[in-house]
Amino acid sequence: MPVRVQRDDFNIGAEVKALTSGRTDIGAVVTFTGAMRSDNDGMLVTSMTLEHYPGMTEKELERIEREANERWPLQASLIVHRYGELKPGDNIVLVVTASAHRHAAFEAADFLMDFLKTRAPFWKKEEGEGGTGWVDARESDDRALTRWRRDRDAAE
Amino acid sequence: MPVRVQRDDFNIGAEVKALTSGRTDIGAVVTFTGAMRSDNDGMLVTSMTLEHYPGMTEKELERIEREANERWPLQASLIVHRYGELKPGDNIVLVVTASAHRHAAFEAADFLMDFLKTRAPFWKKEEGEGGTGWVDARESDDRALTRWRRDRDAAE
Amino acid sequence: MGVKLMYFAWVREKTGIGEERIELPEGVETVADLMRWLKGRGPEFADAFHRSEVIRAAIDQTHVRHDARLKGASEIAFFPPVTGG
Amino acid sequence: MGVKLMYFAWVREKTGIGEERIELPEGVETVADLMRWLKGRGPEFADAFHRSEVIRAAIDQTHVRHDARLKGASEIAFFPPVTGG
Repeated sequence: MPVRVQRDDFNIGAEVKALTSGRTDIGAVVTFTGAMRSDNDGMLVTSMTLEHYPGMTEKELERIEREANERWPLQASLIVHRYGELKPGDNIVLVVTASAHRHAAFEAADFLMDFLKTRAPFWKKEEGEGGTGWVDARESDDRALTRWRRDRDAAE
Repeated sequence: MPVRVQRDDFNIGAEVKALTSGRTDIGAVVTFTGAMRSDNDGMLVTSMTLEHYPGMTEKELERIEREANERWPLQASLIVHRYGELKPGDNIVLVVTASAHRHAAFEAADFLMDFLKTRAPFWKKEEGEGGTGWVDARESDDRALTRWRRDRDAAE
Repeated sequence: MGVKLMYFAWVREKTGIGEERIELPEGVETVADLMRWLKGRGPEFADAFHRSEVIRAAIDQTHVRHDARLKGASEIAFFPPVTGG
Repeated sequence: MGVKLMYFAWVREKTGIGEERIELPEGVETVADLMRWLKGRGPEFADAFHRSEVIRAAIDQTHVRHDARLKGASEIAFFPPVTGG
Protein backbone atom coordinates (compact mmCIF):
# COMPACT_ATOMS: atom_id res chain seq x y z
CA MET A 1 0.00 0.00 0.00
CA PRO A 2 2.59 2.56 -1.11
CA VAL A 3 2.52 6.33 -1.11
CA ARG A 4 4.91 8.46 -3.15
CA VAL A 5 5.68 12.18 -3.17
CA GLN A 6 7.61 13.19 -6.26
CA ARG A 7 8.49 16.02 -8.61
CA ASP A 8 8.03 13.89 -11.75
CA ASP A 9 4.85 13.09 -13.59
CA PHE A 10 3.21 9.65 -13.23
CA ASN A 11 1.73 7.26 -15.76
CA ILE A 12 -1.75 6.05 -14.81
CA GLY A 13 -1.65 2.93 -16.99
CA ALA A 14 1.75 1.84 -15.70
CA GLU A 15 0.75 2.41 -12.05
CA VAL A 16 -2.44 0.36 -12.42
CA LYS A 17 -0.56 -2.39 -14.21
CA ALA A 18 2.09 -2.55 -11.47
CA LEU A 19 -0.64 -2.91 -8.82
CA THR A 20 -2.85 -5.45 -10.57
CA SER A 21 -0.59 -7.43 -12.89
CA GLY A 22 -0.80 -11.20 -12.41
CA ARG A 23 -3.61 -10.94 -9.87
CA THR A 24 -6.96 -12.65 -10.33
CA ASP A 25 -8.58 -11.54 -7.07
CA ILE A 26 -9.23 -7.96 -8.20
CA GLY A 27 -12.60 -7.25 -9.77
CA ALA A 28 -12.61 -3.45 -9.65
CA VAL A 29 -9.97 -0.75 -9.97
CA VAL A 30 -10.78 2.93 -9.51
CA THR A 31 -8.29 5.68 -10.30
CA PHE A 32 -8.61 9.36 -9.52
CA THR A 33 -6.32 11.83 -11.24
CA GLY A 34 -6.26 15.46 -10.22
CA ALA A 35 -4.89 17.86 -12.82
CA MET A 36 -4.11 21.56 -12.92
CA ARG A 37 -6.74 23.75 -14.58
CA SER A 38 -5.96 27.07 -16.24
CA ASP A 39 -9.07 28.60 -14.73
CA ASN A 40 -9.57 29.60 -11.12
CA ASP A 41 -12.92 31.35 -10.57
CA GLY A 42 -12.73 32.93 -14.01
CA MET A 43 -9.08 34.05 -13.74
CA LEU A 44 -6.41 32.63 -16.02
CA VAL A 45 -3.71 30.70 -14.14
CA THR A 46 -0.39 30.21 -15.94
CA SER A 47 1.64 28.21 -13.42
CA MET A 48 1.49 26.73 -9.96
CA THR A 49 4.03 25.78 -7.32
CA LEU A 50 3.22 23.02 -4.88
CA GLU A 51 5.05 23.24 -1.57
CA HIS A 52 4.88 20.41 0.95
CA TYR A 53 6.23 19.27 4.31
CA PRO A 54 8.67 16.44 3.54
CA GLY A 55 8.35 13.71 6.12
CA MET A 56 4.95 14.71 7.40
CA THR A 57 3.45 14.45 3.90
CA GLU A 58 4.40 10.79 3.58
CA LYS A 59 3.30 10.03 7.16
CA GLU A 60 -0.07 11.71 6.66
CA LEU A 61 -0.70 9.99 3.32
CA GLU A 62 0.16 6.65 4.92
CA ARG A 63 -2.24 7.32 7.79
CA ILE A 64 -5.04 8.16 5.35
CA GLU A 65 -4.32 5.08 3.29
CA ARG A 66 -4.25 2.88 6.39
CA GLU A 67 -7.63 4.23 7.42
CA ALA A 68 -9.10 3.47 3.97
CA ASN A 69 -7.75 -0.06 4.22
CA GLU A 70 -9.37 -0.48 7.62
CA ARG A 71 -12.75 0.68 6.31
CA TRP A 72 -12.87 -1.17 2.98
CA PRO A 73 -11.52 -4.57 1.86
CA LEU A 74 -8.89 -3.33 -0.58
CA GLN A 75 -6.60 -5.65 -2.52
CA ALA A 76 -4.28 -2.77 -3.32
CA SER A 77 -4.06 1.00 -3.09
CA LEU A 78 -1.70 3.76 -4.12
CA ILE A 79 -1.30 7.50 -3.61
CA VAL A 80 1.13 9.53 -5.73
CA HIS A 81 1.33 13.30 -5.20
CA ARG A 82 3.55 15.72 -7.08
CA TYR A 83 5.26 18.86 -5.80
CA GLY A 84 7.25 21.65 -7.44
CA GLU A 85 6.27 23.75 -10.42
CA LEU A 86 3.33 22.70 -12.58
CA LYS A 87 1.66 24.05 -15.72
CA PRO A 88 -2.03 23.92 -16.71
CA GLY A 89 -2.93 20.41 -17.85
CA ASP A 90 -0.23 18.82 -15.68
CA ASN A 91 -1.12 15.97 -13.34
CA ILE A 92 -1.10 16.74 -9.61
CA VAL A 93 -2.28 13.63 -7.79
CA LEU A 94 -3.12 10.00 -8.46
CA VAL A 95 -5.14 7.71 -6.22
CA VAL A 96 -5.73 4.06 -7.11
CA THR A 97 -7.91 1.58 -5.22
CA ALA A 98 -8.45 -2.08 -6.10
CA SER A 99 -11.03 -4.38 -4.58
CA ALA A 100 -13.04 -7.50 -5.34
CA HIS A 101 -16.15 -5.36 -5.78
CA ARG A 102 -16.85 -1.98 -7.30
CA HIS A 103 -18.53 -0.10 -4.47
CA ALA A 104 -15.57 -0.60 -2.12
CA ALA A 105 -13.16 0.64 -4.78
CA PHE A 106 -15.27 3.73 -5.56
CA GLU A 107 -15.89 4.68 -1.95
CA ALA A 108 -12.29 4.17 -0.87
CA ALA A 109 -10.94 6.36 -3.70
CA ASP A 110 -13.48 9.08 -2.92
CA PHE A 111 -12.57 8.87 0.79
CA LEU A 112 -8.82 9.04 0.08
CA MET A 113 -9.27 12.21 -1.97
CA ASP A 114 -11.47 13.90 0.62
CA PHE A 115 -8.97 13.22 3.38
CA LEU A 116 -5.92 14.01 1.29
CA LYS A 117 -7.46 17.40 0.41
CA THR A 118 -7.92 18.37 4.04
CA ARG A 119 -5.02 16.63 5.78
CA ALA A 120 -1.98 16.15 3.53
CA PRO A 121 0.41 19.11 4.05
CA PHE A 122 0.51 20.60 0.55
CA TRP A 123 0.08 24.25 -0.38
CA LYS A 124 -0.57 25.66 -3.82
CA LYS A 125 0.73 28.99 -5.00
CA GLU A 126 -0.72 30.19 -8.28
CA GLU A 127 0.59 32.65 -10.80
CA GLY A 128 -1.59 34.26 -13.45
CA GLU A 129 -3.92 37.06 -14.45
CA GLY A 130 -4.89 37.66 -10.84
CA GLY A 131 -1.25 38.04 -9.77
CA THR A 132 0.64 35.59 -7.58
CA GLY A 133 -0.87 34.14 -4.46
CA TRP A 134 -1.52 31.22 -2.21
CA VAL A 135 -4.69 29.29 -2.95
CA ASP A 136 -7.28 29.47 -0.19
CA ALA A 137 -8.62 26.28 1.35
CA ARG A 138 -12.18 25.48 0.33
CA GLU A 139 -14.86 25.20 2.92
CA SER A 140 -16.56 22.63 0.67
CA ASP A 141 -13.57 20.33 1.22
CA ASP A 142 -14.09 20.45 4.97
CA ARG A 143 -17.80 19.78 4.55
CA ALA A 144 -17.07 16.78 2.30
CA LEU A 145 -15.40 15.10 5.29
CA THR A 146 -18.64 14.85 7.20
CA ARG A 147 -19.78 12.26 4.65
CA TRP A 148 -17.34 9.80 6.20
CA ARG A 149 -18.26 10.19 9.85
CA ARG A 150 -18.40 6.82 11.54
CA ASP A 151 -21.60 7.59 13.44
CA ARG A 152 -23.35 8.33 10.16
CA ASP A 153 -22.17 5.00 8.78
CA ALA A 154 -23.53 3.25 11.83
CA ALA A 155 -26.92 4.92 11.51
CA GLU A 156 -27.41 3.85 7.91
CA MET B 1 -18.56 11.07 -25.60
CA PRO B 2 -17.74 7.76 -27.27
CA VAL B 3 -18.71 4.20 -26.42
CA ARG B 4 -16.91 1.16 -27.81
CA VAL B 5 -17.71 -2.54 -27.75
CA GLN B 6 -14.71 -4.63 -28.70
CA ARG B 7 -13.05 -8.01 -28.44
CA ASP B 8 -9.60 -6.54 -27.77
CA ASP B 9 -8.16 -5.34 -24.50
CA PHE B 10 -7.88 -1.63 -23.74
CA ASN B 11 -5.10 0.50 -22.27
CA ILE B 12 -6.26 2.72 -19.41
CA GLY B 13 -3.38 5.18 -19.69
CA ALA B 14 -3.78 5.61 -23.46
CA GLU B 15 -7.54 6.10 -23.17
CA VAL B 16 -7.20 8.76 -20.47
CA LYS B 17 -4.48 10.49 -22.45
CA ALA B 18 -6.63 10.56 -25.60
CA LEU B 19 -9.50 12.14 -23.65
CA THR B 20 -7.54 14.73 -21.70
CA SER B 21 -4.46 15.54 -23.77
CA GLY B 22 -3.98 19.25 -24.47
CA ARG B 23 -6.93 20.26 -22.29
CA THR B 24 -6.58 22.62 -19.36
CA ASP B 25 -10.25 22.67 -18.29
CA ILE B 26 -10.19 19.23 -16.66
CA GLY B 27 -9.43 19.09 -12.95
CA ALA B 28 -10.52 15.53 -12.18
CA VAL B 29 -10.46 12.24 -14.07
CA VAL B 30 -11.97 9.07 -12.62
CA THR B 31 -11.53 5.67 -14.24
CA PHE B 32 -13.26 2.45 -13.34
CA THR B 33 -11.88 -0.83 -14.63
CA GLY B 34 -13.78 -4.07 -14.14
CA ALA B 35 -11.68 -7.22 -14.38
CA MET B 36 -12.43 -10.93 -14.32
CA ARG B 37 -11.85 -12.67 -11.00
CA SER B 38 -10.97 -16.35 -10.69
CA ASP B 39 -13.31 -16.70 -7.76
CA ASN B 40 -17.10 -16.76 -7.87
CA ASP B 41 -18.62 -17.46 -4.46
CA GLY B 42 -15.72 -19.71 -3.53
CA MET B 43 -15.67 -21.64 -6.83
CA LEU B 44 -12.67 -21.46 -9.17
CA VAL B 45 -13.54 -19.93 -12.55
CA THR B 46 -11.16 -20.69 -15.42
CA SER B 47 -12.72 -18.78 -18.32
CA MET B 48 -15.67 -16.63 -19.25
CA THR B 49 -17.52 -15.82 -22.44
CA LEU B 50 -19.28 -12.49 -22.76
CA GLU B 51 -22.18 -12.46 -25.20
CA HIS B 52 -23.88 -9.22 -26.19
CA TYR B 53 -26.57 -7.81 -28.45
CA PRO B 54 -24.74 -5.90 -31.21
CA GLY B 55 -26.52 -2.70 -32.04
CA MET B 56 -28.57 -2.51 -28.87
CA THR B 57 -25.43 -2.62 -26.72
CA GLU B 58 -24.01 0.53 -28.31
CA LYS B 59 -27.41 2.27 -28.20
CA GLU B 60 -27.91 1.45 -24.54
CA LEU B 61 -24.39 2.54 -23.55
CA GLU B 62 -24.92 5.80 -25.43
CA ARG B 63 -28.21 6.38 -23.62
CA ILE B 64 -26.55 5.80 -20.24
CA GLU B 65 -23.68 8.08 -21.13
CA ARG B 66 -26.07 10.79 -22.32
CA GLU B 67 -27.94 10.59 -19.03
CA ALA B 68 -24.70 10.96 -17.04
CA ASN B 69 -23.80 14.01 -19.12
CA GLU B 70 -27.20 15.55 -18.40
CA ARG B 71 -26.79 15.02 -14.66
CA TRP B 72 -23.16 16.10 -14.21
CA PRO B 73 -21.02 18.73 -15.95
CA LEU B 74 -18.57 16.36 -17.66
CA GLN B 75 -15.76 17.57 -19.91
CA ALA B 76 -15.36 14.09 -21.36
CA SER B 77 -16.52 10.53 -20.82
CA LEU B 78 -15.86 7.10 -22.27
CA ILE B 79 -17.23 3.57 -21.99
CA VAL B 80 -15.34 0.59 -23.41
CA HIS B 81 -16.78 -2.91 -22.93
CA ARG B 82 -15.24 -6.16 -24.13
CA TYR B 83 -17.00 -9.29 -25.38
CA GLY B 84 -15.83 -12.76 -26.33
CA GLU B 85 -13.67 -15.14 -24.31
CA LEU B 86 -11.82 -13.85 -21.27
CA LYS B 87 -9.47 -15.35 -18.70
CA PRO B 88 -9.06 -14.48 -15.00
CA GLY B 89 -7.24 -11.17 -14.62
CA ASP B 90 -8.46 -9.91 -18.00
CA ASN B 91 -10.11 -6.50 -18.24
CA ILE B 92 -13.85 -6.46 -18.93
CA VAL B 93 -14.98 -2.85 -18.85
CA LEU B 94 -13.54 0.65 -18.65
CA VAL B 95 -15.43 3.80 -17.71
CA VAL B 96 -13.73 7.22 -17.70
CA THR B 97 -15.25 10.51 -16.57
CA ALA B 98 -13.57 13.92 -16.63
CA SER B 99 -14.85 17.07 -14.98
CA ALA B 100 -13.66 20.36 -13.57
CA HIS B 101 -14.29 19.05 -10.03
CA ARG B 102 -13.80 15.72 -8.34
CA HIS B 103 -17.26 14.95 -6.97
CA ALA B 104 -18.90 15.18 -10.40
CA ALA B 105 -16.28 12.83 -11.87
CA PHE B 106 -16.67 10.30 -9.03
CA GLU B 107 -20.46 10.32 -9.02
CA ALA B 108 -20.78 10.10 -12.79
CA ALA B 109 -18.42 7.10 -13.01
CA ASP B 110 -20.28 5.34 -10.18
CA PHE B 111 -23.60 6.08 -11.91
CA LEU B 112 -22.36 4.82 -15.29
CA MET B 113 -21.29 1.52 -13.76
CA ASP B 114 -24.56 1.02 -11.88
CA PHE B 115 -26.62 1.61 -15.01
CA LEU B 116 -24.32 -0.35 -17.29
CA LYS B 117 -24.61 -3.35 -14.93
CA THR B 118 -28.40 -3.40 -15.08
CA ARG B 119 -29.13 -2.12 -18.59
CA ALA B 120 -26.39 -2.92 -21.10
CA PRO B 121 -27.24 -6.22 -22.87
CA PHE B 122 -24.26 -8.38 -21.92
CA TRP B 123 -24.39 -11.91 -20.51
CA LYS B 124 -21.57 -13.79 -18.84
CA LYS B 125 -21.09 -17.52 -19.15
CA GLU B 126 -18.51 -18.98 -16.79
CA GLU B 127 -16.52 -22.17 -16.98
CA GLY B 128 -14.76 -23.68 -13.99
CA GLU B 129 -14.92 -25.94 -10.95
CA GLY B 130 -18.66 -25.52 -10.70
CA GLY B 131 -19.17 -26.57 -14.34
CA THR B 132 -20.34 -24.29 -17.12
CA GLY B 133 -23.21 -21.90 -16.68
CA TRP B 134 -24.69 -18.47 -17.16
CA VAL B 135 -24.02 -16.01 -14.37
CA ASP B 136 -27.13 -14.94 -12.46
CA ALA B 137 -27.99 -11.26 -12.20
CA ARG B 138 -27.39 -9.82 -8.73
CA GLU B 139 -30.22 -8.32 -6.79
CA SER B 140 -27.69 -5.94 -5.21
CA ASP B 141 -27.12 -4.41 -8.66
CA ASP B 142 -30.82 -3.59 -8.96
CA ARG B 143 -30.83 -2.12 -5.47
CA ALA B 144 -27.81 0.05 -6.30
CA LEU B 145 -29.93 1.86 -8.89
CA THR B 146 -32.23 3.30 -6.26
CA ARG B 147 -29.33 5.51 -5.15
CA TRP B 148 -29.77 7.55 -8.33
CA ARG B 149 -33.49 8.20 -8.17
CA ARG B 150 -34.25 11.78 -9.08
CA ASP B 151 -36.76 12.27 -6.26
CA ARG B 152 -34.13 11.28 -3.72
CA ASP B 153 -31.72 13.80 -5.22
CA ALA B 154 -34.39 16.47 -4.93
CA ALA B 155 -35.04 15.66 -1.28
CA GLU B 156 -31.41 15.99 -0.29
CA MET C 1 -42.37 -8.84 -44.18
CA GLY C 2 -42.97 -9.78 -40.54
CA VAL C 3 -40.69 -9.17 -37.57
CA LYS C 4 -37.24 -10.36 -36.62
CA LEU C 5 -37.06 -12.28 -33.33
CA MET C 6 -33.74 -12.55 -31.48
CA TYR C 7 -32.72 -14.75 -28.57
CA PHE C 8 -29.67 -14.31 -26.32
CA ALA C 9 -27.73 -16.23 -23.67
CA TRP C 10 -29.66 -19.16 -22.19
CA VAL C 11 -32.83 -18.21 -24.07
CA ARG C 12 -30.84 -18.66 -27.29
CA GLU C 13 -29.32 -21.92 -26.10
CA LYS C 14 -32.70 -23.36 -25.16
CA THR C 15 -34.57 -22.32 -28.31
CA GLY C 16 -31.58 -23.51 -30.34
CA ILE C 17 -31.63 -20.43 -32.61
CA GLY C 18 -30.19 -16.92 -32.42
CA GLU C 19 -32.68 -15.21 -34.67
CA GLU C 20 -35.59 -15.83 -37.03
CA ARG C 21 -38.21 -13.94 -38.99
CA ILE C 22 -41.93 -14.58 -38.35
CA GLU C 23 -45.33 -13.13 -39.07
CA LEU C 24 -47.05 -12.10 -35.85
CA PRO C 25 -50.11 -14.36 -35.45
CA GLU C 26 -53.57 -12.89 -35.04
CA GLY C 27 -54.29 -11.84 -31.45
CA VAL C 28 -50.62 -11.50 -30.44
CA GLU C 29 -50.47 -7.86 -29.38
CA THR C 30 -48.05 -7.61 -26.46
CA VAL C 31 -44.69 -9.04 -25.43
CA ALA C 32 -46.52 -11.32 -22.97
CA ASP C 33 -48.85 -12.56 -25.75
CA LEU C 34 -45.85 -13.34 -27.94
CA MET C 35 -44.07 -15.28 -25.20
CA ARG C 36 -47.25 -17.31 -24.60
CA TRP C 37 -47.47 -18.08 -28.30
CA LEU C 38 -43.76 -18.99 -28.54
CA LYS C 39 -44.16 -21.47 -25.68
CA GLY C 40 -46.58 -23.45 -27.82
CA ARG C 41 -44.11 -23.93 -30.69
CA GLY C 42 -42.51 -27.12 -29.39
CA PRO C 43 -40.51 -28.50 -26.48
CA GLU C 44 -37.44 -26.25 -26.99
CA PHE C 45 -39.52 -23.08 -26.92
CA ALA C 46 -41.68 -24.43 -24.09
CA ASP C 47 -38.48 -24.94 -22.09
CA ALA C 48 -36.95 -21.56 -23.05
CA PHE C 49 -40.08 -19.61 -22.07
CA HIS C 50 -41.10 -21.81 -19.14
CA ARG C 51 -40.23 -19.13 -16.56
CA SER C 52 -41.23 -16.28 -18.84
CA GLU C 53 -41.54 -13.87 -15.89
CA VAL C 54 -37.73 -13.72 -15.57
CA ILE C 55 -37.16 -13.13 -19.28
CA ARG C 56 -36.49 -9.55 -20.40
CA ALA C 57 -37.54 -8.14 -23.75
CA ALA C 58 -36.48 -5.34 -26.08
CA ILE C 59 -38.39 -3.86 -29.00
CA ASP C 60 -36.21 -2.27 -31.67
CA GLN C 61 -33.24 -2.32 -29.28
CA THR C 62 -34.98 -0.61 -26.38
CA HIS C 63 -35.85 -2.34 -23.09
CA VAL C 64 -39.62 -2.83 -22.69
CA ARG C 65 -41.97 -4.35 -20.14
CA HIS C 66 -44.05 -7.45 -20.80
CA ASP C 67 -47.18 -5.37 -21.34
CA ALA C 68 -45.53 -3.38 -24.17
CA ARG C 69 -47.44 -3.49 -27.48
CA LEU C 70 -45.75 -4.99 -30.53
CA LYS C 71 -47.44 -2.81 -33.14
CA GLY C 72 -44.86 -1.33 -35.51
CA ALA C 73 -41.97 -3.39 -34.10
CA SER C 74 -39.41 -4.67 -36.55
CA GLU C 75 -37.02 -6.39 -34.08
CA ILE C 76 -38.05 -8.11 -30.84
CA ALA C 77 -35.42 -9.64 -28.56
CA PHE C 78 -35.69 -11.99 -25.56
CA PHE C 79 -32.93 -12.49 -23.02
CA PRO C 80 -32.16 -13.15 -19.34
CA PRO C 81 -31.42 -10.25 -16.93
CA VAL C 82 -28.15 -8.70 -18.06
CA THR C 83 -24.84 -9.49 -16.30
CA GLY C 84 -22.23 -7.26 -17.93
CA GLY C 85 -19.77 -4.87 -16.37
CA MET D 1 18.84 21.09 22.64
CA GLY D 2 15.50 22.85 22.19
CA VAL D 3 12.93 22.30 19.48
CA LYS D 4 12.88 22.72 15.73
CA LEU D 5 10.27 25.15 14.42
CA MET D 6 9.13 24.95 10.81
CA TYR D 7 7.08 27.38 8.72
CA PHE D 8 5.34 26.66 5.42
CA ALA D 9 3.63 28.53 2.57
CA TRP D 10 2.66 32.11 3.49
CA VAL D 11 3.67 31.60 7.11
CA ARG D 12 7.18 30.85 5.84
CA GLU D 13 7.14 33.80 3.43
CA LYS D 14 6.05 36.21 6.16
CA THR D 15 8.46 35.03 8.84
CA GLY D 16 11.21 34.98 6.19
CA ILE D 17 12.57 31.63 7.40
CA GLY D 18 11.73 27.99 6.71
CA GLU D 19 13.04 26.55 9.95
CA GLU D 20 14.93 27.39 13.07
CA ARG D 21 15.89 25.88 16.41
CA ILE D 22 14.83 27.54 19.66
CA GLU D 23 14.59 26.90 23.41
CA LEU D 24 10.99 27.05 24.54
CA PRO D 25 10.66 30.03 26.89
CA GLU D 26 9.33 29.63 30.40
CA GLY D 27 5.52 29.56 30.49
CA VAL D 28 5.07 28.51 26.85
CA GLU D 29 3.16 25.26 27.28
CA THR D 30 0.73 25.00 24.36
CA VAL D 31 0.65 25.70 20.63
CA ALA D 32 -1.41 28.83 21.34
CA ASP D 33 1.17 30.02 23.91
CA LEU D 34 3.95 29.52 21.38
CA MET D 35 2.13 31.48 18.66
CA ARG D 36 1.55 34.33 21.13
CA TRP D 37 5.22 34.34 22.00
CA LEU D 38 6.31 34.20 18.32
CA LYS D 39 4.13 37.24 17.56
CA GLY D 40 6.30 39.28 19.92
CA ARG D 41 9.55 38.49 18.11
CA GLY D 42 9.39 41.35 15.62
CA PRO D 43 7.29 42.78 12.78
CA GLU D 44 7.71 39.76 10.44
CA PHE D 45 6.51 37.33 13.08
CA ALA D 46 3.79 39.72 14.20
CA ASP D 47 2.52 39.80 10.62
CA ALA D 48 2.84 36.03 10.09
CA PHE D 49 0.91 35.19 13.27
CA HIS D 50 -1.50 38.13 13.12
CA ARG D 51 -4.50 35.92 12.30
CA SER D 52 -3.22 33.02 14.35
CA GLU D 53 -6.68 31.43 14.50
CA VAL D 54 -6.39 30.38 10.83
CA ILE D 55 -2.91 28.90 11.23
CA ARG D 56 -2.63 25.14 11.60
CA ALA D 57 0.00 23.35 13.62
CA ALA D 58 1.69 19.97 13.72
CA ILE D 59 3.78 18.47 16.50
CA ASP D 60 6.27 15.86 15.36
CA GLN D 61 4.52 15.65 12.00
CA THR D 62 1.02 15.06 13.36
CA HIS D 63 -1.81 17.61 13.10
CA VAL D 64 -2.69 19.10 16.50
CA ARG D 65 -5.12 21.68 17.83
CA HIS D 66 -4.05 25.00 19.32
CA ASP D 67 -4.58 23.71 22.85
CA ALA D 68 -2.14 20.83 22.34
CA ARG D 69 0.73 20.73 24.84
CA LEU D 70 4.30 21.09 23.60
CA LYS D 71 5.97 18.95 26.23
CA GLY D 72 8.25 16.38 24.64
CA ALA D 73 7.92 17.88 21.15
CA SER D 74 11.02 17.91 18.97
CA GLU D 75 9.50 19.43 15.80
CA ILE D 76 6.70 22.00 15.70
CA ALA D 77 5.33 23.25 12.37
CA PHE D 78 3.03 26.15 11.47
CA PHE D 79 1.20 26.47 8.16
CA PRO D 80 -2.02 27.64 6.49
CA PRO D 81 -4.93 25.24 5.86
CA VAL D 82 -3.71 22.68 3.32
CA THR D 83 -4.64 22.94 -0.37
CA GLY D 84 -3.22 19.82 -2.02
CA GLY D 85 -4.94 17.28 -4.23
